[in-house]
Amino acid sequence: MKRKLSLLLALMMMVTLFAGCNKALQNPDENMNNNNDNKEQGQTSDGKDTNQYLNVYLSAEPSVLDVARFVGVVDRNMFFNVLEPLTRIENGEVVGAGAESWDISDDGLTYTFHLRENYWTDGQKVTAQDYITALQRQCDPNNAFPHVSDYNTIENFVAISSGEADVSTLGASAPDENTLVLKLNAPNVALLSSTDFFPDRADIAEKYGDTLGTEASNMMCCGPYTLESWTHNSQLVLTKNDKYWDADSFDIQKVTMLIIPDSNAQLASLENGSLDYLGVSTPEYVEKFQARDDMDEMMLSSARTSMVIFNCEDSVFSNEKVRQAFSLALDRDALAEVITNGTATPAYSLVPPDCQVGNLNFRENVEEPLTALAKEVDDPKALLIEGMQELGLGDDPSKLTVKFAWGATTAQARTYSELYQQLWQEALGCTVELEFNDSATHQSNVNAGNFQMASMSWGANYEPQFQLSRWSTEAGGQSRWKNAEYVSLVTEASQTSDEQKRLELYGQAEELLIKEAAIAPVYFMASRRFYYSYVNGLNANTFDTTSFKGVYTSGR
Amino acid sequence: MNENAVNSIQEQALDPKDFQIQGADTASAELFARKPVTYWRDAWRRFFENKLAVVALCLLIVITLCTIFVPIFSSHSISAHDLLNRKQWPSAQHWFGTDDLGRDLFVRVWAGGRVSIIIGVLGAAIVAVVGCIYGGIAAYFGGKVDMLMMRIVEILSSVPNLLVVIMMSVVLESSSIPTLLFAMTVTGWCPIARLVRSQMLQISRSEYVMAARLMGVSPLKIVVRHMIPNTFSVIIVAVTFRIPGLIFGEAFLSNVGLGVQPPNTSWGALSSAAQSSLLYYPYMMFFPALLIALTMLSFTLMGDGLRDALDPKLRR
Amino acid sequence: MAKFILKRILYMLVVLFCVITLTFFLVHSIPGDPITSMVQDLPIETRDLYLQKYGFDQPLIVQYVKFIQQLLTGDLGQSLRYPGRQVVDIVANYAPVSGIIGGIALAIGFAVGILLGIIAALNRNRWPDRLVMVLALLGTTIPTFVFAAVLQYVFTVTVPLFPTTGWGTWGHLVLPVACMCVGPLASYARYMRSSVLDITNQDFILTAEAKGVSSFRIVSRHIFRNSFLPCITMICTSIAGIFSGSFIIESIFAIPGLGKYFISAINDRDYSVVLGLNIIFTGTYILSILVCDILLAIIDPRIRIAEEN
Amino acid sequence: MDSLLTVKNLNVSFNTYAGEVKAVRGVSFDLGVKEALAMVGESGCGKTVTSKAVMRLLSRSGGIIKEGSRIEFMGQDILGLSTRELNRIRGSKMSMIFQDSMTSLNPTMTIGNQIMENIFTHEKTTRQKARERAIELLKLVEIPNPETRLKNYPHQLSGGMRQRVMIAIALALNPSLLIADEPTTALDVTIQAQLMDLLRSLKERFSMSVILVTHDLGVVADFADKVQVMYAGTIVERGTVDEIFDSPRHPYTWALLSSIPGRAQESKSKLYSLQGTPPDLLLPLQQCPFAPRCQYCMPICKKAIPKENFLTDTHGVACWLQHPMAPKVTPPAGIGGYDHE
Repeated sequence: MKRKLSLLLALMMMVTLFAGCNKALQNPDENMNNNNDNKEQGQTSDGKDTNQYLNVYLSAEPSVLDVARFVGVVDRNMFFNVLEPLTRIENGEVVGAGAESWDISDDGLTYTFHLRENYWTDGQKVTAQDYITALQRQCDPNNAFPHVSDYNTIENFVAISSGEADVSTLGASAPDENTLVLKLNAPNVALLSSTDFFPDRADIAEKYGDTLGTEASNMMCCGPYTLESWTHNSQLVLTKNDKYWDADSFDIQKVTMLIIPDSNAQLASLENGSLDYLGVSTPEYVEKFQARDDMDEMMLSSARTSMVIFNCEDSVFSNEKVRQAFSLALDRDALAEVITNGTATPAYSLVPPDCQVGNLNFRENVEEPLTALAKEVDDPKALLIEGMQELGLGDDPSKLTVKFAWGATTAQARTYSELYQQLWQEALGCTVELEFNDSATHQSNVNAGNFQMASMSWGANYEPQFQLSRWSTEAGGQSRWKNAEYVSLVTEASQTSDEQKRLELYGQAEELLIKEAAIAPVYFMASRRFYYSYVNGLNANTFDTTSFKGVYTSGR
Repeated sequence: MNENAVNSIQEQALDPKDFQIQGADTASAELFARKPVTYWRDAWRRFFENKLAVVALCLLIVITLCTIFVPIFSSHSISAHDLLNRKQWPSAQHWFGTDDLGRDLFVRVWAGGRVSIIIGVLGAAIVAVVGCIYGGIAAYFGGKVDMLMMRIVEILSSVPNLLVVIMMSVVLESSSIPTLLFAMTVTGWCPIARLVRSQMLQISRSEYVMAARLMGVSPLKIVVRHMIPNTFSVIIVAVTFRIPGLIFGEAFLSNVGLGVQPPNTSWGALSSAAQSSLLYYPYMMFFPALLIALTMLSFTLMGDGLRDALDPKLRR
Repeated sequence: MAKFILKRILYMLVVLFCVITLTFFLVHSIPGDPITSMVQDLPIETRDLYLQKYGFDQPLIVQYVKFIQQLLTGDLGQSLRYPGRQVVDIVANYAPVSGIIGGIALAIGFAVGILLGIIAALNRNRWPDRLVMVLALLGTTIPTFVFAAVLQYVFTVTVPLFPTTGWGTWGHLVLPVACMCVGPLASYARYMRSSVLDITNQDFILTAEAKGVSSFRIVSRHIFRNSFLPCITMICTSIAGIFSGSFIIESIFAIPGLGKYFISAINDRDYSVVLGLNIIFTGTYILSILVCDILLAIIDPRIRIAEEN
Repeated sequence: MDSLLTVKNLNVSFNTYAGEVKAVRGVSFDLGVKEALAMVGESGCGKTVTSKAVMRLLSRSGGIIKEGSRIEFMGQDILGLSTRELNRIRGSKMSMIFQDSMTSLNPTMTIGNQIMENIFTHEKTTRQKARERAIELLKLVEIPNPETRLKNYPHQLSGGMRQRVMIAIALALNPSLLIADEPTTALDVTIQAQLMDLLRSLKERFSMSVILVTHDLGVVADFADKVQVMYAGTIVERGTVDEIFDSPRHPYTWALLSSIPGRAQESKSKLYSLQGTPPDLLLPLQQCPFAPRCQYCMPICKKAIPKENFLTDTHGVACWLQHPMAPKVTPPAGIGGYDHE
């Protein structure tokens, strides 16, 4: 009897296992094996392929595709594919998208947008009220929208979000279906270039409630693409939205976005063609792909500055000279070469070269403050000793021990931090201890101020306003560097519409920040993108938000 | 007396003197070809008989000596980096090649060995001792006590290890070797406790354990003297298996910020650092992994040798 | 037997409750909170708003009571890192994926491991024994990510047989399963070998030989039955490990499994997901222990008889 | 009487760390049909190894049957057989029971299955027939209510009953030779007597020849036809049970007989116990192995190995006392004239 029992048990287990396999393999949405793109491939008259599709790399799983609760940069970039914001940035300039045109009042407080005729995928027209619904849901206190600060210039937006004011007092109104009027509480010249206004459907939000934007079927799209399927932590598939007003300037019919966390796996996918293009940094692979004739290369700046921030309330780093010594002691060329294998450019200032002030390029017109400081000071060690004497810590750097906190714990993070440690110890003769925490612990330590030196990186927006304002909060930003002059410079700049004047104000603010060494910029991050030569029209400037406009494949 | 018997004796020339009865000389009866041997000396000799186990022991001693002396005498230091010859293949100057920062891997591998061996060996020992005693007591008492102790083991082994480790790194602040060992073994002994308990359950019913209990021998003594030697093979296999687990565990911990702090390193940390450039610079991964394999091999062979030597049943 | 099972289920619930409480206080006491790990430059007011919404600003005990009440209604709550996703749905989507890879890998590893263990033990100190021991050694000391990286490069780039990453077809299954079955294979081979060696020294094997029983039958009927028992205790703990998946394999092959999800949930301080998944893992772990005890009682008469009287 | 089993010049040795232990050194004997041979001697004298050698069961414990040994059973050269042919004989033509019944039965198999396994190995029968045969066997070995016992497991039975099951297993196919390796040692005296009576009746009933290996002469006296006294791997004295009990010639046999309690009552003397311990089997044999412990030891005994000298065609003694030049020695009081029913 027992033998029959165990045989039956084994059989049953096998059947359930097999059934389980089938069900899980054909995941609920649809069978998404990547090779369904191999429909026959021909060429149209102007050399473009008839079957236009792309397989691209997505850095992480989007958290939630709901404008009122989205969290990270991945979600924001996805919105540009599936929704139609009021304005987009194309070839480095602000252009009309959802809004055909707009006019700003003289005092710069009222913006009136004239909407373009565009439709949601269910055929409903995109109206001004849709854009107002989005703003209303974003400042709704029980959505706890993480990016409230980006919209703080809109009248009563912050007050409503903290529950002090009623939603009706929001400075956004729709006189008629096609015009939207925004009122600001203070002039903000960088409003259109650094803030995104997406539309949202109140009825859809009502229907799906909390699960809005968590599945491909739980959302409504009106952008160039619609989200066809979403296998969490694996891949998203976008298909072209023919109802989109600018549909004919988009050639790509279908985009499959693969989420691949492991670097070796990403490079292997590019090498065997399952990815069409990818940012590559490992030197060996760079040589390998450069040697291939069916691949081309383009440099992409990430508009992100990697830096070391000092805690100005700390006993040692409250002294300016000590901070300057530590900032000047870093060999930025070595760090850029080792950490990013040469893709990054050493940074002697905060604002990356991509930033614009109106139509003026910031970096071209403002000299990097640190190079100036470096000329004045020839021996950082002497400067450090001076600072130590001012603090009454004696004059022997070897007795000084400081702690450098790093925000990652991977093996590579340890190797890079050891390089910083070596550079400081050799140049200044002091002892540097390293502390590793996972990013969550690191962030909370830095925000709470229990650190001496910490590695950090800040992304820039179109205008320097966003980066510079990190240190103009009353707490003095993460460096706790309270400088009234800096705060007034940054605030005044954000309100001067004249580009040249604004540029000079930003320049003076940056010089103050770098000279007093609240931070020590290290390098501007960049990446080297390799793409198969059959892919054309890939966009190179960082701030562009034009989705896959103008991209097409020929000769795949 | 039939004929064939007589003449067969006749052949040898015998003289009558040979036929005086002298009686049994009990002295020579005591002569033994084999000296009486105590259990431990016999086990010790039997262990050294097993050639493989001896080779393994020597290998282990060589490795340990290298980890102690190579970093001291080597010309390269474990932290001096030179950015000129980064990622060099093993060469006359750098026997094990250099890593991302141009540091000599030969020195770093042996320096890292110190941490890994201490953690691998000490960790496995702690886990084994605690696991055996805990499992033994649970099996010895049985009934309610056993049920309770097993439930505790289940609770401890269900709490996610990563959480415990991050907790350790925060609470203990320091990240020296003892804290590392504590973090890894705080719940590491549970699987061995379960294994030993189920194995000892049968033994606790045997006659000699009952006899010992009748004689009033203390439970701990019974567990250590009687039950553990008899489950030796299971324990040895389980312990030698823990060693690579612990060595890689340390690498995982250093990924969470608790492990060994730079510039010091360990085999686990070296192999995980080498992971990203594995396909292009396999030598970075090869030597630490090789040494972990050799350490594990020698412990396994020594374990087998010990088991055969100490297992009373196999005594010839 | 029924009383035995009922008592064990009661104990299971008690253990589950203790684990939940322990993990709750553990997760909430490590530094950092869900929101700071997500948004870099969070102004203080928004952070407080966020904590208020999810009730993290209240004392821990109040949060704990609320959590337990919520739990009793069977609601494991929502993820904080991925707002709107119910933990129950997360498990429903990802557990089968990890379960399949883990299950097949364990099955292969177990079956082949047991076979190799027997072969090695029967040819003690001859070349099969040496070979199996070397294989077992390699299996345990070479880290999984080495196997995964090499297999991935060889079988998806130089010889494009299988898709490099992703999930959905049988092809996606082959390489991850190959990497994951190396571990169990090595440990079961060694473990079975030592267990078979113990049994072959027993006297009843001699009786069987004296009965003229063929050597194949001695191995299958006498040696296997008795040496298989200790392996059952081992298999149940590995069964529990299947669903928690392997973080390394799932990241390298970009597989939407529970392993990666759990580790990133801890890093993101996504409390509800961590607690929810931990309850599922603990539940399966304890259940598998119960199943293995019952299985052991069925197969090993000595324990069954002892349990009955 | 044509001999059922003939063993010629059997040498068995074990390779151990200390060298080659020669457990059996040139033993030759033969066994007729329905004849009971008892092999007697202290533990370590090679009697068990000899019995296992006949069944070729030594491979597992590392015993090596040396060149030149010959074992013939029912006309077949046992040592020449392939394992497959050997397995056809083992369990059917000849079978064996062991000393410790506790560990000699598979703990996870029911008694019924272990008996039926023997039947199925040698005969093609239906499960039902085999089951009936098993019940019949259990009745044969006098185990109460066999039907329920069939489903029991070994650990549920007492020592005596387990030994009976062993016998049932051995007799499943009416073997013509049964080797019993110290069957009664692990049992208490009362059970011992019952078991020997059972063995005797089964021997008669199935006209089976039996090799009884024991160190207890009391058991031998009532059961065996022929007795072989072994010491340090050789046969020092052999003969019919009357010759050995009535007119033993070898000092070692005298020592064994005088340590039987039953006999000492007449002479009221303290029980005789032989001093010293058996020799180490590592040493090559250059002298009479018993010499160091023999009261009647002579210089010749230390110089040369005594040849076996046959007093009658069944009574052989390997001792220099038989030599004409040796002085006449009478056995100690009470030896010889031991009457047995």
